[in-house]
This record gives sequence, C-alpha cells and structure tokens, in this order.
Amino acid sequence: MGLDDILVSLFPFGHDVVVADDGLILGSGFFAAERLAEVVGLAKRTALGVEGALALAGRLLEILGRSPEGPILVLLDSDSQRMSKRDELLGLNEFLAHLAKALILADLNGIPTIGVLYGHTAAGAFIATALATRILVALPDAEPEVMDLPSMARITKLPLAVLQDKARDTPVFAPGLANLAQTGAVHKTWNPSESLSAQLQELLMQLDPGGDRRDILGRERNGRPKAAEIASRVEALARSYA
Amino acid sequence: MTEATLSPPLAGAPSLISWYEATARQRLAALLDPPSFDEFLGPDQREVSPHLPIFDLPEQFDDGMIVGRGLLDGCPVLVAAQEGRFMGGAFGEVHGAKLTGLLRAARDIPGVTVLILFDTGGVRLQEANAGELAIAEIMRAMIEARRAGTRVVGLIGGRAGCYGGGGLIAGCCSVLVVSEQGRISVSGPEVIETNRGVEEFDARDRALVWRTMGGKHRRLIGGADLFAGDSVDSFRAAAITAIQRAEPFSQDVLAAEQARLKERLSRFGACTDATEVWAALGIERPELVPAMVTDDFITLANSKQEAHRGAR
Amino acid sequence: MTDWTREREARDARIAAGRAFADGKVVARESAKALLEVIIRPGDRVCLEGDNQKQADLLAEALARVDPDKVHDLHMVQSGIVLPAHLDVFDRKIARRLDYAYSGPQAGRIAKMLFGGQIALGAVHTYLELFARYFVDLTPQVALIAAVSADREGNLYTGPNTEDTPTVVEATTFKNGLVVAQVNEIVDRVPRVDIPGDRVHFVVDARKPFYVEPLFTRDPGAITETQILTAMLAIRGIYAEYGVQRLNHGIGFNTAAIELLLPTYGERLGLKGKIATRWALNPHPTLIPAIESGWVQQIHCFGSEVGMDDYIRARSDIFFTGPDGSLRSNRAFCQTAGLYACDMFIGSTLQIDLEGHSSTVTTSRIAGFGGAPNMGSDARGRRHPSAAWLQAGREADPDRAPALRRGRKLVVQIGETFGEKNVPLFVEQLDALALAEKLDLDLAPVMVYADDVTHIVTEEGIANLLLCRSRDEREQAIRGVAGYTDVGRGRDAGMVRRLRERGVIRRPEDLDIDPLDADRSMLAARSIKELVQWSGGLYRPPSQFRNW
Amino acid sequence: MERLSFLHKAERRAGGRRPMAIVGVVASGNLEVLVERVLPSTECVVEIATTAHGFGEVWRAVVADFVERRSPGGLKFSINDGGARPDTVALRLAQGARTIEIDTL
Repeated sequence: MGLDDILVSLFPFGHDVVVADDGLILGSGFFAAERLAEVVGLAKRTALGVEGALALAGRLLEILGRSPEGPILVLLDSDSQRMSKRDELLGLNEFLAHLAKALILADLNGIPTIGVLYGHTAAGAFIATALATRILVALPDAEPEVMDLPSMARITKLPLAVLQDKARDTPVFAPGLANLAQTGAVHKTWNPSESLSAQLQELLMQLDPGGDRRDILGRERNGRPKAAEIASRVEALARSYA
Repeated sequence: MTEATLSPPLAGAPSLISWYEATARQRLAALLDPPSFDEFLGPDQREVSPHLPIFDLPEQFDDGMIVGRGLLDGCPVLVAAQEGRFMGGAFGEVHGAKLTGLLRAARDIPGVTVLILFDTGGVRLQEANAGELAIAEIMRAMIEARRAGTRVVGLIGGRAGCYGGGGLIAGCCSVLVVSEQGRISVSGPEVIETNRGVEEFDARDRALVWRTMGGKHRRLIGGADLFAGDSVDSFRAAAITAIQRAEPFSQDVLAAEQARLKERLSRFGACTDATEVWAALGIERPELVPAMVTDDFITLANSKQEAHRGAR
Repeated sequence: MTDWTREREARDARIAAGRAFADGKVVARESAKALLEVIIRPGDRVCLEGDNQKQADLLAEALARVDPDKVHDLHMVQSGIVLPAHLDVFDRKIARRLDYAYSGPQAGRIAKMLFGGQIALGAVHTYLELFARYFVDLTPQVALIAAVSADREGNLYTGPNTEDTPTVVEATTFKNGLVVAQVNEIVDRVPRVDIPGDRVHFVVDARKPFYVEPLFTRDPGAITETQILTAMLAIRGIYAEYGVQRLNHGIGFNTAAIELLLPTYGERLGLKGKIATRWALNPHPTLIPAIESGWVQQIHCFGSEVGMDDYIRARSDIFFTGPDGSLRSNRAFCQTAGLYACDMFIGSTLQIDLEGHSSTVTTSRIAGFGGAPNMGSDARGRRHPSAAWLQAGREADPDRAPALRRGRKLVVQIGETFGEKNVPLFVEQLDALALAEKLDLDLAPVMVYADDVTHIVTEEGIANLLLCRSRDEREQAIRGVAGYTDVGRGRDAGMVRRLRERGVIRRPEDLDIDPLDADRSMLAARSIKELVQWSGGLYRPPSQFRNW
Repeated sequence: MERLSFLHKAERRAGGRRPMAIVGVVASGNLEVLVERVLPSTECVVEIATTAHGFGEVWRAVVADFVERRSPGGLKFSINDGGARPDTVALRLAQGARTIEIDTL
C-alpha cells in the first residue's frame, strides 16, 4: 500500500500531508470530521540523519506548543540512521535521541502518538521514530529489520541457511513484521482493505492510559519470554528501598 | 597547551584504577561508597539470556548488566553497569529489561538519582529484536522518570564505548560524563566503512575514530557535559558534580536542546573533520587536542564550550 | 716475486671505476645500482648492513636490481635478513652463500629458500660471533652501510642508531675493503663524527631516512594477567633472591611486564636500588616508568628505538650520549657487556625441551637468534665476582672449594605454558632437530643450550635447574612448571612434590604471591599513552602505536 | 556448549565468611567464576559450561590441582567459559578462592 493510498484512506476529510525532497513527511489531515491528526515521518526509504531528525523534532515541538487535541501520527518507510562520518562527527546520537524525546514528551503531555509502519525501517531510525510512539501499528507489507541476516551471517560466521533455520524457531533475532509483532514492538497490523480512518478511530478508543506494555505483549505472544518478568522484579526490588 | 604537564600516573594505587580497563563490577565497587553496593538479581540468581544457547554461545550469570543500589558520597543512588567485554556490552532481552525495571522504579522514588555506566556496542545481534525493543523501553522509562524529577547521570569511558542504541539512550540522560576513551556514536566505525567505503571512514585509523567519536570531541561540541580522566576516582568526582548539574525534563528543556542542536548544525555543519570543528570553536592549535592531558583539556573545554545546563 | 699488495690495488681499481658515478665521494641515489655494478665483483663477500633494527634499505634495493651477468655468486655476510630485498638477491642469483645472525620478518621465506636450495647456508650465528668472524674468515670486500648524514669528505653521523656500523667499517676498511654509505642527507658539517671520512669511499645521497623497525616497543595494553603473574614470580623468586643488579632483558611481553612492575610491585617489596640498576638493553619504552621512578642508574644500548631519541637526549645521566646530545649505541660493545658484565639474561622463547634446550626455530620459520645465544650463555672467560654470580655458582656446585668455584650467569627462560594460538611452550623434542635433519646441518639451531639455562619461569612457578642433581630431576623440574601442556601433565607428581619441598620448584603461593595482584592495575603504565605521560611528553611513539 | 562437573573432597574449609564472590567476565579466552559457600565444609564442586569442546581431561587436571593447592572446602564454583587457556582458568579459580576468603573486599 503506497503512501498516497494510505493518506487517502486515513484522511477521508482531507489532508495537506506532503513528502519533501529530503524524504520527510510533514502535514496534517482530518481522519474524521473535525478531528485533525498531525503527521510527521519518513518516506521513500530515507535514511535519518542530523538534519532530518532536527526538522522532525522541530515540527513536533511546534505542535506541542499548540497543545493540540488530536493524535500525532508517525508514518514510516525509512532506511536505518544515515551512516556517515559527518553525521557522527556532528553527534547523530543526540539528534536521534532528541527526536525520540519529543515524541515521548508529546505522549506524556497527553497527545497520543501512533506509529504507522508502512514500509521499511531499521536500527537507529526505528528507535528514534516509530519505537518512541505510544502505539505502533503496521501495514502488512511493512519490513522492519533490526539486523539483516546476511550481515548477521558475516559477523557470526554462521551460514545464511543456518540462520534462516534458527529463525524459524524464534522471533528474537530475524527481521520481519511477524517477528517484531511477536516480541511486542508492533501492537496491531491494520487491514489495508478496510478504512484506515476507522481503524485509527478504533485504536484511539482503546488507548490504554497505562505505561509501556510492550514487554507484557511480548510475553503474551511468546516473543520475549523474560523481559516483563525481569523488569518487574528489578522494579520491585528497587522500590523496596525507597 | 603542552602534551606534557601531568605528573606520571601512580600505577597500582587503587585510587588510579583505569576506568577503561576495569570490569563493570570493579567500576561499581570503586565508584560507590564502600561497601554500599547492593545488587538486584545478582549472578547467583542466574538470570541468563534465554537466547544465547540457540547460537551455542556462553552465557554470563548477570547477562552483562549489573543493577542495584548504593551510596555515592552519602546519597542513595540506583546504579546500572554494563560489562563491555561480555558480548560487547550489547543490549539483549534480560540485559535491557534490568535497566528498564530500574528506571521504572526510579520514576516513583522522589529525588532519586540513577547512574548508568555505559559500555556497549549497541544491540546484541543474536537477540536483535528483543535488544532493539529493550532500548526503546529504556528510553521511554528514562524520560518518564526524568519528567517525574529523577536525575539520570550517564558515565561513558569503557572498552566498548557507547554505540548504536546505547548512544540514543545516552542522549536521553540528564547529564553525561565522558573520558577520552569514551566513544559515543550511533554507527560504529566498521559499520560506516562497510556501508560507505574506506574512503568515507577508515575504521582501522584509530586516531580518526577517537577524534570523531571520542570523549574529547563529544565534550567540545557539547555532546557530553563533563570530562573525566581515565580513573575510577576521576569518574567518581565527576559523577558527584554531575548530580548537581542535572535538570528535570520538560518542554522547555527540549526547546533549549532544539536551539542547541540547531546552532551546532549551523556552526559545524560544513566541517569534514573534528579538527575543523575545534578550529571553528576557536581552538588555536586543534592538532594538539588529542595529545592533551586531562587537566589541560578540561581547562580548554571549559573556556570554549560551557556545559549546556538544561538543554538535554 | 710475491705481490703483497694485491688486495689494496684491487680496491683502488674499484674506487677508480666507481668515480665515474660520483662527484667526489657523493653519488646520487639514481646511480646507486650502476655504482654497485662496477665496485662489486663476482664471488665477493659483501656485508649489507641491516640487523633487527636499522636497514641500509636503499642500498639493499639497489643491490637486488644489479645485473646478475655482471654481479653474481656473492657471499653475503650480514647481521640480518630482514628486508624482502635481502632475499631477492638470492632469488635473482646475484648472491649464493649466506652467513647471518637474525631473520625476523623473513623467517618463513628464508626457510623455503633454504629447503629449495637457492641459498647455500654457512651458519646462523649470534651477532657477536659473526662480528668476530668479520676479523678472521668472513672479512667483507664490500660493505654497504647506512648513516644519518655525511659531509662531502665522507665523515658519517650514524646518530642514535649507530648499532653495527663501526664494527662493519672497521673490518672492511682496514682489510682493503670498500665502504659505501647511504645517508639521509649531505650536510656541511655532521653533528658528530661517528665514522671518520677516510674509512668511507662512497656516499649515496638517499634523500630519505633509512628504515628502522620499532622492534623493542611493546604496547602495555597487550600484557595479560598471566604475564603479570609470571613477572611477579620472576621479580620475587629470582631478581630479589639473587640481588640481580646488572642484567639484560629480551623483547617479549613477559619482560615488558617485569619492567612495568618494578615501580609498583618491586617498590612494594622494597627492592628499589637493590635490583635492576644497570642494564645492557635497548631503550625499551616500557622501562620509562622505572627510569622515572629512580630505579635505573645506567643503560648501554645495542641500538636505539623509534620515538625514544628525545627522551634519551634528556636523560644523559642514564644513557650513553655523544657531544651532540644524542644516543651512541654500539651493538658489538653492548653484546660484550651483556656477555661479561651482566649477571642475568631473561627472555622468552617458543620451545623448551625436557632437558631445557630452547629455540625459536620451528619447522617453517628460521628466525635466527640475533643476540640471544650470546646474552643467554655463561661466559667461561669471566673472572670478576658478584653476589648474584657467586650465589648461582654455589647452588650449582655446593661441594667445591669456594675459591676454586666458578660463578654462574643466571640465564632465565620465561613464558606462559601455552603461547600464541595455544601452542605449548614445552615439547618432547625441539622442531630445530627436525630442521637440522632436513637441511643436513651439523648443528641444530638451538637458541639457548640446556647447560646454560639456570631457571625456567612460567605462571605455574619457577624451576631452578641449578639445584637439580640428575637428569631425571631436571626433567621433572621442567615438567613441574609446564602446567597443562602434554609435557606438564606427564609429570611424576610425587617427584614434583619433593622438588617443591627442596625449593627446586617454587609456586606462586610458596613466594607469597597473591593471585589477586595479577591484575593490570599493577602495571605502572597500561597504554602507550601512559608511557608518553611518564616521559613528560618526550617519548614520541610511532603512529602505529598511537590511537590519538 | 560442553558441560562438565567435578566433585572433590577438600582437606579444609575455605577461609572467610562471605557467602558469594564472582571474578572474571565471559569473553573470548576469558571466563567468569561464581563462588558460592553452599556445601559441607569438606566438599568442593566445580561446574563448567564451556564453548571449547573436548578438553574435559585438561579441566579435570586443572580442577584437581586447584583443589589440592587451595583446599576450597564448602565452595561451589560455577564457571561460564569463553574458551580460556588453562593458565587463565587456574588463575581465575585461585582468584575466586581468594576473593571469597577476604571479608572486607
């Protein structure tokens, strides 16, 4: 499902979302009458570098200044972080963290943040954007990829076939939407043949005000057997000293 | 500016144990008031990674992450330390969840400080999805805690540096202390070289790596707030100072960070090497910076780049 | 009528032929090959200067390019086979015979060429032994040497890396030979005259520095805890036990660890001033902390070390320096000092057999030994006493009348039971024996003979071979410190226990060494950068050792 | 992963009172040793998980020497090994035994 189709389905009441030359998605749209969503994101498999991260964060801060009611959608079809000497020289980690912080702050301010993964994403770009939202949904042809198998084969010195074989037994390392969903990263996969607007509204109705539940989701889906339990045990031990 | 004013290191003296060389446990023992450290889910609990056996890789009883509480200069702190030599200090499911749990507790303990001793290559690739998600959960928990008033101090100077998602977590801390050895970066040297070619970045050129990603550069551009020498003593002193510097997290803080990073891009965006950045900062002999000893460098850094209070 | 001056006349004829390519004595680098083609004759003995440190690299490359129709069947008599060009001259059939002392980086290729018959080998010598033969039966007709600078008269400044040059020139010039020097630059006046101009016949202006290998730089960052434990054993069980004041160290990480433990562990034991004060040693960067802490009184050097020149210049109370302020090294004198004036040699090896013979030769690599067999041997001609020497002699032969008892030099082999790539240090039989058989050599290339070795130190303990009274005891003492190698696991546990009770074997716990001290925080410097700091910025390590 | 376990009689109870100690880290050529004071004072158990297969006899020898030389009665040693050489193993075992007997570390 292409971005244009997604925007049409998400915003039946109109939108002004555009994709700039640098691959940034910016704009807003009405997913219901009188209900406006702000939109940021990355399109066309763009790598996220210092300029992109700063621009997206700048837009988010500007939105926060207006204290909007509606959700902020993060539409994503990106590469990983931009891998270059210049980006690292300038402190890419701070730019990416800054963007993630802006998204988390929006959510803490009561503005729902919803990631919509419709294409590819990887590594630092994924963490700084979609994984910093309250809820991450995906379209079926999304291709999240923390680490690609050929690179992994090179580093672990295991044959690709062996890795593919191992990947069948566990969702914990191999790329792909199903694996990410099973570990709890992706809450829901939307049905592209139904109205995305309706699915968004349904999602907003079900929003749980509680904290980060991705580890619990990962346990329920048998994707991450230990994370939730370890976190809660450490949390309890640390609290007992307070 | 000379490269030769520091008195020789008095080796063997416990006060000068190298941070870079120490294990995570040795760092904690030397950083905190003795014998105040109490570990949560210690090695005797054997909470190891459930995923390493798939790859026939050895486990470590603490999965490379040590969490607990202790006293720093008499003040209660929660601490987390990564062991950079085990799996490169990389984030896996258990490793990450320990820090997530610690930060979630910190959110609800008024006035508490969290110290994070980073030493990581990023995501552990044998459990990449779990590691990536752990990093996202840690960032979320950290910002929630900071917003509730928790101070989070990051200490960076270990063997593995602070790479990948570790760099993003570091970017969410209230205050960062870094030593010369502490490299902070998202993409590692080998990753850049593999993806963009040796002309873009020669990963074997150690001087290039250290001046592009190392602690001195990070301190000079404001990516870290305090510079420490490579000793547990120096890190302890810097951590005590850092706690005073920590500011709560707010929308104003983010706005200040936006302005800070925007200024950085406009000042240094055209530079192609760290020495050009340092020259643009007004450092007269930037080529001498890498060889400068700690005290001289701190004086220089303080004169060229004030720590940005409340802008991270 | 006998002509008693044929050699001189031949030399003069060569000089006359060479003048065609020279302006006075000075030859442009582009003419080096042509010069060599007219001054070297087929069958000559040629010394191409080069050892484990400095190299007359430009002249080596020129010699490798000469026309084999004009120059062939040379007999190379030189310290080191180090540069590819040193073997290219055999590949191109310019040279045929070889007598040498050391071949580090070319050890694999030289082995292949020896097996292939391209090289007719005379012998693998120690440096001092080869130098001695320069004056008896291996006198060069032509010497190709390297210096820092020359004036137009041919006066040479060899600088900190003087090394073999005076010896080579002495043997060549004064026996009707011809000396060609490559120099980094021609100057009006040399900083000091290391070689007088009347001993030098041609000077090739190389317009670049001759190559020097930083062979004696050990990065403290690579020293392991096992090496630290082993070093503590050596300090406590040998240096302190015998009160060793005058000594030489090998170049391995084990001895580097000892150097870095003197100001820490040695200080704690109260040994400052009592051990390790006078050295025959290259300027090891890892000795800087001990020097700066006041441990060291005097050092004489075989050669210099890359990056150490300014430090040495600023520490002339410790080092031998010339009127220009820089180091004066001399390999022949320093080897003599190591042989006669040192009470101990301690160094690493690759293989030790059940008798205690050791060698760095393996079947695929013929490294040569450089100075080690000389340093690591008892000088039978020694007559002056010292406490350490007398004590070692007493242990070896307690029953002889003291006034007629020779002392013994302490010759210590140190290493971990498993070396690089988990190769065991201890073997039933040295690879050197198989090699000797394969090459039909009269002598196996043994670095240190069993009857010279006095102690073997590993992380398992110290074997004091002076106290062994039978071949059997000796074998079990060696097995007793061989750890979990096959040799070690083949020990007789009961006999090893008895040897330990007698102090023939001493374990770390027997010497009160705490395994918790085997930690890198015990090193006086843990990185090259810390060595720079200790030196007050005077040590300037070469770029491959920097990460800043 | 190869798993090995050795049970020994020890002459004496290990010194000190600390219940637990840990030394080393798991890395290539390195190992961690977790020491727990959980056994009767004349027993010593060493349990090993190692990446290097087929070295059981060397481990047996290293452990036997260690128990004879240090007499670590009452201690259980649990080892995660990244393929360390025997000298490193012997050193870590000795360090573990020393660490648990120092009460104020």
